[in-house]
Amino acid sequence: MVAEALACLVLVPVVAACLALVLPGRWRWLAVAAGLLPLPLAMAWLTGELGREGLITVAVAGFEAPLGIVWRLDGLSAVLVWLNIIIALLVGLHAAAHYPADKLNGFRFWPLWLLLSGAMNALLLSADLFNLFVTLELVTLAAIGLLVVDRKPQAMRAAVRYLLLALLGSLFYLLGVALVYGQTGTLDLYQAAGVLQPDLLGHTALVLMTVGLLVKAAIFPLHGWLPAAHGNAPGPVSAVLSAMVVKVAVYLVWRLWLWLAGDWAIPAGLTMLGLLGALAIVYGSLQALVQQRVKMIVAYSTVAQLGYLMLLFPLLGLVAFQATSYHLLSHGLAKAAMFLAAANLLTRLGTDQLGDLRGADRRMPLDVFTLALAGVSILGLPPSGGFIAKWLMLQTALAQGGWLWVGVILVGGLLAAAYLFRVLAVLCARPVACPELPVSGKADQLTSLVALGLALAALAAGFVPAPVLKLLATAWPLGGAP
Amino acid sequence: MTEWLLFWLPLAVVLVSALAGLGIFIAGEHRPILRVSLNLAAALAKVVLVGIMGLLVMAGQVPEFNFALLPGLDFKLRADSLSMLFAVLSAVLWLVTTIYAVAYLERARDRARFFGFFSLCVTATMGIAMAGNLLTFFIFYELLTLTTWPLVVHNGNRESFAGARSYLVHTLGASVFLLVGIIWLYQLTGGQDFIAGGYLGELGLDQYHSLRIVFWLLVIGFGVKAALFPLHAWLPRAMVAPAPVSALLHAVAVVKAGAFGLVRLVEDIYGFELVQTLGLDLPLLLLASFTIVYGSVLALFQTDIKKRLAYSTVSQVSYITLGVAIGGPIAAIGGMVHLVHQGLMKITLFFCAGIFANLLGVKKIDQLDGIGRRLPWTSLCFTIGALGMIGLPPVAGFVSKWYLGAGAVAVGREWVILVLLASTLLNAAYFLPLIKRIWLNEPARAWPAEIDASRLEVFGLVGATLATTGVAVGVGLFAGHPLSPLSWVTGIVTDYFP
Amino acid sequence: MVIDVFLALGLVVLAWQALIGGSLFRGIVMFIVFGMVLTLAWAWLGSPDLAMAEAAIGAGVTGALIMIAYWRLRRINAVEPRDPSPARSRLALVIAVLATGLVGAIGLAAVSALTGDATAARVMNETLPDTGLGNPITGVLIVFRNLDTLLEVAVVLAAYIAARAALGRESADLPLPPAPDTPLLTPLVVTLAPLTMVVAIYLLKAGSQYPGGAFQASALLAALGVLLVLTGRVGPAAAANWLTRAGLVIGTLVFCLVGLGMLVIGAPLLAIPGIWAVYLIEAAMMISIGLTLVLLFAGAPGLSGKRS
Amino acid sequence: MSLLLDAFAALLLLIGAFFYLAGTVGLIRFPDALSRLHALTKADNIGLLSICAGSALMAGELRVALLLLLIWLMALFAATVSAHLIARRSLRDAEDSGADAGKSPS
Amino acid sequence: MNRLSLLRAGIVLVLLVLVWLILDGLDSLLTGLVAAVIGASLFVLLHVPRPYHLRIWRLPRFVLFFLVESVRGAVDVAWRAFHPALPIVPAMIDHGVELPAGQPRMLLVSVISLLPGTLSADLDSDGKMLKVHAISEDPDIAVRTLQAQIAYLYGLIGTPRP
Repeated sequence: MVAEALACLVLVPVVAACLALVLPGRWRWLAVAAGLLPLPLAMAWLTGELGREGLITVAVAGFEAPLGIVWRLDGLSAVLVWLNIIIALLVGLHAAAHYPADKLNGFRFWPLWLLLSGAMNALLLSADLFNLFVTLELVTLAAIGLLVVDRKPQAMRAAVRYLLLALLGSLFYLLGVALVYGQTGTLDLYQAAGVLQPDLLGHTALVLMTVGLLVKAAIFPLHGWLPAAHGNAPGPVSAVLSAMVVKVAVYLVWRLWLWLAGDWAIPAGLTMLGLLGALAIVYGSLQALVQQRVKMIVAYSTVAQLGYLMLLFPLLGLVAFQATSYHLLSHGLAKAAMFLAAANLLTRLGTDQLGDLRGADRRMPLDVFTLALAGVSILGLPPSGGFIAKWLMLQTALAQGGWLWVGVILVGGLLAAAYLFRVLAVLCARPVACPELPVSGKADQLTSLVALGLALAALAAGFVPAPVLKLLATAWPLGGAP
Repeated sequence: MTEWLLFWLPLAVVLVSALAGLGIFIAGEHRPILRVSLNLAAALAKVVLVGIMGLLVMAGQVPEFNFALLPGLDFKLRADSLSMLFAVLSAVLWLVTTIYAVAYLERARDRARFFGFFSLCVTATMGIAMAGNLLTFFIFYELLTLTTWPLVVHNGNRESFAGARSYLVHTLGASVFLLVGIIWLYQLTGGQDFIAGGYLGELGLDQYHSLRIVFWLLVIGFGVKAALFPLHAWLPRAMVAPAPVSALLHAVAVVKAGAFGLVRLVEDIYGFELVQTLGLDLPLLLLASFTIVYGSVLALFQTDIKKRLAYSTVSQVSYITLGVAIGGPIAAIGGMVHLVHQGLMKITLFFCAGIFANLLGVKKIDQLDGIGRRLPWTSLCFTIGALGMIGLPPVAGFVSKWYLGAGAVAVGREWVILVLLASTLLNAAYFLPLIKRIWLNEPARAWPAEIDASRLEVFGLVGATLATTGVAVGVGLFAGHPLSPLSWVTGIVTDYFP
Repeated sequence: MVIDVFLALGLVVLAWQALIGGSLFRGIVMFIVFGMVLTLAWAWLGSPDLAMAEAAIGAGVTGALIMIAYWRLRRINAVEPRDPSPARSRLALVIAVLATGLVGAIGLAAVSALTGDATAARVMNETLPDTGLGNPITGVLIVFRNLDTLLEVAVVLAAYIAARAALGRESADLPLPPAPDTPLLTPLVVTLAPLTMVVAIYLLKAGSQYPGGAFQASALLAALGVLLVLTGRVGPAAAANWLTRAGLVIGTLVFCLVGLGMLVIGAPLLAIPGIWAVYLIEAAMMISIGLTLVLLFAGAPGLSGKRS
Repeated sequence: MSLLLDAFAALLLLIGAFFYLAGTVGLIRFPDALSRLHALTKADNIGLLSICAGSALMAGELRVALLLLLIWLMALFAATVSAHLIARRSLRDAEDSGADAGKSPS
Repeated sequence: MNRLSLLRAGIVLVLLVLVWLILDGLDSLLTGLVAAVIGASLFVLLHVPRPYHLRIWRLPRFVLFFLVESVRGAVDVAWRAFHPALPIVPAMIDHGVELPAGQPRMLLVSVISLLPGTLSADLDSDGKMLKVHAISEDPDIAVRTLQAQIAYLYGLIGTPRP
C-alpha cells in the first residue's frame, strides 16, 4: 500500500496531465479532478503510516541504491508534500475561475499545473541526487510554462531570464553531483552521506550544489530573477511560485547541509549562509518598501521571507529546524493567499499600481481583508503560523546568544510591517471619487473566498502547531542540541 | 456542569465580541438595523457573561480555559480578581460606547468596518484582561494593535494616516521589545501563569542581570501603550480618530492595556518584592512621576479640546504606574482603582468632546464659550468629569489620589505627595478655564458647524454620557460599598501584600 | 590531468559567457555549450550512462527547445529581449565572479577526483545480465533508474507545452523558409523518409544491446520531420488534432501506465517485466520526443500533411 | 592471403585519405564558392568510396560491406543534392547583388 | 491506388527489408518487417507519380560509367588542386535538357556534379535549361554523354550514345 500511495502522489498527476492534453473539452475537467483529488487521500494515509513507522522508504522499480532510486518520506518531506497538495488544490480552485479547463488557455494551463504538482511531489520524495536534478528541471520548466501562459510580454521576458538562470543553477548543481558520484560511487543522498569526506573535494561538491540551488531559491544576492517573474506571472502562478517552487530549492539546500554534510562541522559555512539570509531579509524588505505595484511588493516580500529559511544554518538545532520548517509552511499559505488577493485586485480593478488603488476596500472588502490577514502571518504577529515560527526562531537565537539573528528577525518583522501597512493604508484611504460597485459574479466570489481560505489556514497554523512540529521532529537528523 | 462552565466561560467572554465583529462584517454596510442589533445584543451578552463570571470569581472559583499550542506554550484564559476588574470595566464601557457610537456615526460612512473592528478591539481588550500568562497576553496585545489601526485611520484622510503611522511605529516597535522580553523570560522559567507575588522569586542571583534587562524590555513594551514618557508621542496624534475611538483608546482599550500590563508585570510576574530587590521600583516611580507632571504641563498648552484631553491621559494613566511603583498595599490600591476611575472619567470627557464636535462643530477650546447654555446636560457631565480629574470629592478621582498619597507616606516616599500636588494644580490649571468658558462666558453668535440632530442621536449621545458620568460619581460616592471598585481592588491587593 | 584543466577552464569561460554575454542569444548558445562540456565532464568521471542522460535532457533537448523558442519569440516580435540593463549586468558580474571562483575550485579539485571503483557502476555490471539487456545505457535509462527517464520525458512534454504557451496560436501563420523548387528535393525526401524510418526503428531496437535507443531514434525521426517541413511536404496547422496530441503524450503515458500496471499485479512500482516492455516504452518515447521536436521546429500547434 | 588483403585494404584507406586531402586542399585553394564545390563533391565522393571499400575488406563480412555500401550511397546522394542547393543559393545571391555570377560569387 | 503503385510500394518494402537485414541480420526479421511496412507506408504517403522506369538490366552499364567518370572527376580535381599553377578556368554554360521531368532529370542534375569538371548549378523553373559550372574546357560533351546514358537507362533511347 505504501508504494501505491507514493506512486499516486507522483504518477497520478502526471497521467492526468497527459489525459488533460488529449481529452476534448469538458472531459478535461475530469482529468484535472482525477489528477488532484486523490492526492490528499493518499497523503492522509501515508501520514498515518509515517506516524507509525517514522520513515517510509520504497525502492523504485525494485532496485535499491546505489543502482536504483529510492523514495524516502520523512517528517519534513511529508509536511512539504502536504503544503504542495493544499496549494495545488486551493490555488487550483482559484485558477479554475480564470483558466476553465474546457477553454483554450485552460488547455495550456492544466497540464502544466498537474505536471508541476506531480514533479514537486517527486522532488520531495526523492532521495537520489540525480533524480532530484531531473525533478528540479521538471519543476522549473513547468513553472516557466505557467509563467508565460498568458503571453504577457513582461512575463515572457522574466521567464526567459528565469529560465537561463535556473538552468545554469541546475548545471552547477549537476557539477556538484558529478563530484559526489566520482567520490562515492553512489547517487543516493543517504548512502553518499556516510562515504563523502569533508575534504577539499567534498567541500567543493557541496558548495557547487549549494550555489546552484541558491540561484533557484533566489537567495540574496542571487535573487535577481525572482521579483520580475513572480510579480508578472498570472495570479495563481505567482502563488505557487512563491509558495512552493522557490521553497523546494531551499529544502534541498537543507538536505545537503544537514543530511549529506550533517556531521562535517563547518561553522563558517553555516554562518555564511545565515548572513546571506539576513541580507535577504533586510534587502528584500527595503525593496518591497519602495515598490509601486502590489504584486511587486509581495514578490520582494518573498525575497525577504526566504531569508528566514536560511537562518536554520546558524541557529542549527531541533527547535530552529522546527521553526524554519514551520515558517516555510505558514509563509507558503500566507503568501499564496496574498498573491491570490493581489491577483483579484488586479483582475477586477484593472491595475495593481498602488496609486490607483485608493479605497479599494470598499469595492473588494474581502480581498483587502485577505491581504491584511495574510499579512498578520507574514509579520509574525499572533495568532498565526508565522508567529509560532518567529517565536521558536527567537527562542533558539536567544538561547544561543545569537543577538545578530535576534536583531535580524525583529528588524525583518518591523520592515514587513512597514511595507504591508503601506499597502493597507492606500487600500483603506478614501478615494477621490468612489465609482459604482462592480457586480461580482459567482466566480469572483469563489476566487476571493479561496484566497481568504488560504489566509485563514495561515492563521489556523498558529493554533495547532503541535502535531506538525512533532512530525518535523522525527525528521531531524542531528540530535537534540547543536 | 460547573466544570464545563468554568472551562468555556472565559473563552465565551472573549469570543462573543469577536463573533459580533464577524457578524457585522458579514452583515455589511447596507443592513444597519441588523448590524446595530447584533452589536447591542453582543454587548449585552458580554455584560451578562462577565457578570456570571464575576459571581463565580466572587464565589472563589477560578474560570480557566487552557489550550496547549505546544508543550510549554499554553494559550490560557483565566479570570482572577484583577482580570475581573478590567473585564467588567471593558464590558460595561463597550455597551455604553456602542450606544454612543451608533448615534455618533449616524451620518458617517464605512460603519460596518468601524463597528466590526470596534468589536474585535474589545475582543482583544477582553483577552488582555483574561490572559493567564505572558504568551496569551502578547497575543491579544498584538491583536489590539492590529484592530485599532483601522479605527484610527477610519476617516481616511491625510492626518489620520499620519496619526495611524505614528501609532503603528510606536506600538509595533514596542512589541519587538516585548516579544524579546517575553521569550527571554520563557527561557528563564518556562511558560508560567500569572500569580500574585510573581513567579520569578526562585531565580538565583546570577539571573538578576538578565531579569533587570527583561524588566526594562517589558516596561518599554507596555509603556508605549501606557503612554509613559518618552513613548507617549503617538497618543495625541491618534486624536484624529472619531470620538468613540478616542474614548475607547483612552479609557479602556489601548492605554489601559499598557497600564494593565505594567500592573501584571510588577505584581504578577516579578512581584513587588523582587522589583524592590532588583532596585527597579525607584526608576519606574521616577518615570511615572515625570510623565504625570510632563503630561499635565503639555496639556496646558493645547488649544484643541481633544488634544488637551489626550495629554491629560498621558498624565493620568501614569497614576496607575505610580501606584504599583510606590509599593505597599495602599498605593497599590490607589493605582489599580485608578484603572477604573480614570476610565470612567476620561470616557465621559471624550464623550462630551465628541458631542461638542459632532453637534456644533466645536473642536477648539476658544469655541467653547457659553456652550453650557446650548448643551447644558453635556456641559454638566463635562464639568463633573473635569472636576473628578482634578481630584475633587466626591467624584472617583479623589479616591485614587487619596490612596496614592497615603500609600506614598506609608512607604516613606513623601516626595510623591509633591508630585500629586503639582499634578492636581496643573489639572486645575488646564480644566478650570474650560469650565469657566463653558458656563460663564458669553456664547458666540453662531456655532462653527451646527447640525440638525435627530432625537435619537441626541438621546444616544447624551444618554451614554450621562450614564458614564453617573457611574463615575457613583463609584466615588459609594466607594465603601462591597461591590465598588475600591472594595474589589482592596480584595485583590490583600493577595499581593498579605 | 591536462584534460581536467581544460575542462575546468572551459567551464569557467563558458559560465562567465553565459552570464555576462552581451545578448540573450549568446547567453543561450553559451548555455548549450556549457551543457555539452559538462556532459564531457560526466563522461570523464567514468559514468557514461549518466552522461548520456544528461546529454539528452540537460543540454541537448532542453537547449534545443530554448533555442527554438527564442528564435520563434524573436520572429513574433512580441518580445524583443533587450540586452540587460547596466544594473543587471553588474549583478550578473557578481554572480559570474562567484561562479568563476567556484568552477575554478572544482577544476583544481577534479584533478584528484578520479576514483576508479564506482560502486553504482559495479553493481550495474553485475545486475545487467539478469535483465537480458546488453547495453548498460538502456539498462540505466529504462530499467534501473527509469524514474529519471520517465521524468525526463515529462520534462520534454513540459518544455513543449511551455513553448507552446509562449508562442501562441498566431505563430502557425509565420512563414517558414520557402521550400526550394528544385526537382532534386522530392526524390530526396521520397528516398530518405522510408529509409530514415527504418533506421530509427533499428536504432530503437538495437538500443537494448548496442549504443542507441529512444533518444537517438527520436533525434532521427525529428530530422525526418524537419526535412518534411522544410520541403513543404508537411505544413504547420493552427490546431492539433487528437492524434498529434496523443503522440505528444504517449511516451509519458505509456511509461506511467506500464509502471502503474506493474504495481497492480503486485510487482514493484515501475518494475520492467521484460524486454518487450523496454521496446514498448522506448517506441512510445521515440514518438513523443520526435514529434515534440518537429512541432517546435514548425512552430505550430499541429501539423497537416500536403500531397504534392 | 590475409596479409595481402590487409595490405590492399590499407592501400584503399590511404587512397581515400589522399582524396580527402585533395578535396580539402581544393577547398582552400580554389578561387570561388562554386569551384570549391567541385573539389568537395568529386574528391570526397571517391575518398569515401575508398575508405568504405577498405573498411569492408578489413571487416571481411558481407553484412558490414553492404552496410558500408549503403552508407556510401546515402552520403553520395546527400553530397550531390547539397552541392546543387549550395551552388544554386550562391548563384542566386550573386544575381541578387548584381555581381557576375559566373566569375566570383564571393 | 492502382496496381502499379502497389507494385512500387512492394519493391520499396522489399528494399527496406533488405536494408534491415543489412543492419540487424536475420534474428529480428519480424521487427524488420514491421519497420519496413511503416517505412513503405510512409513512402506511399509521400510518393509522386512518375512514369519512368529504369531498365534494371541496363543498370550495371550505367554504374560502370558512373564509377569510371567519377574516379576521373576525382583525379582531375585532385590534380588541379595540387598543381602549383592552379589550372582552373571557371565558366558558366547553359545546357538544354532533353530528359523528361522526374527521376531522369533528377539523376542528371545530381550526377553531373560528380563528373570531371562539371557542377550542376541551377535549373530554371520549367526544367528545360540547366546552368552548369565548369572548371575545365569543353564540359558540353560530358553533359551530353551523361544525358544519353540516362536516357538509355530509362529506356528512352535505344543506344547509350548521344
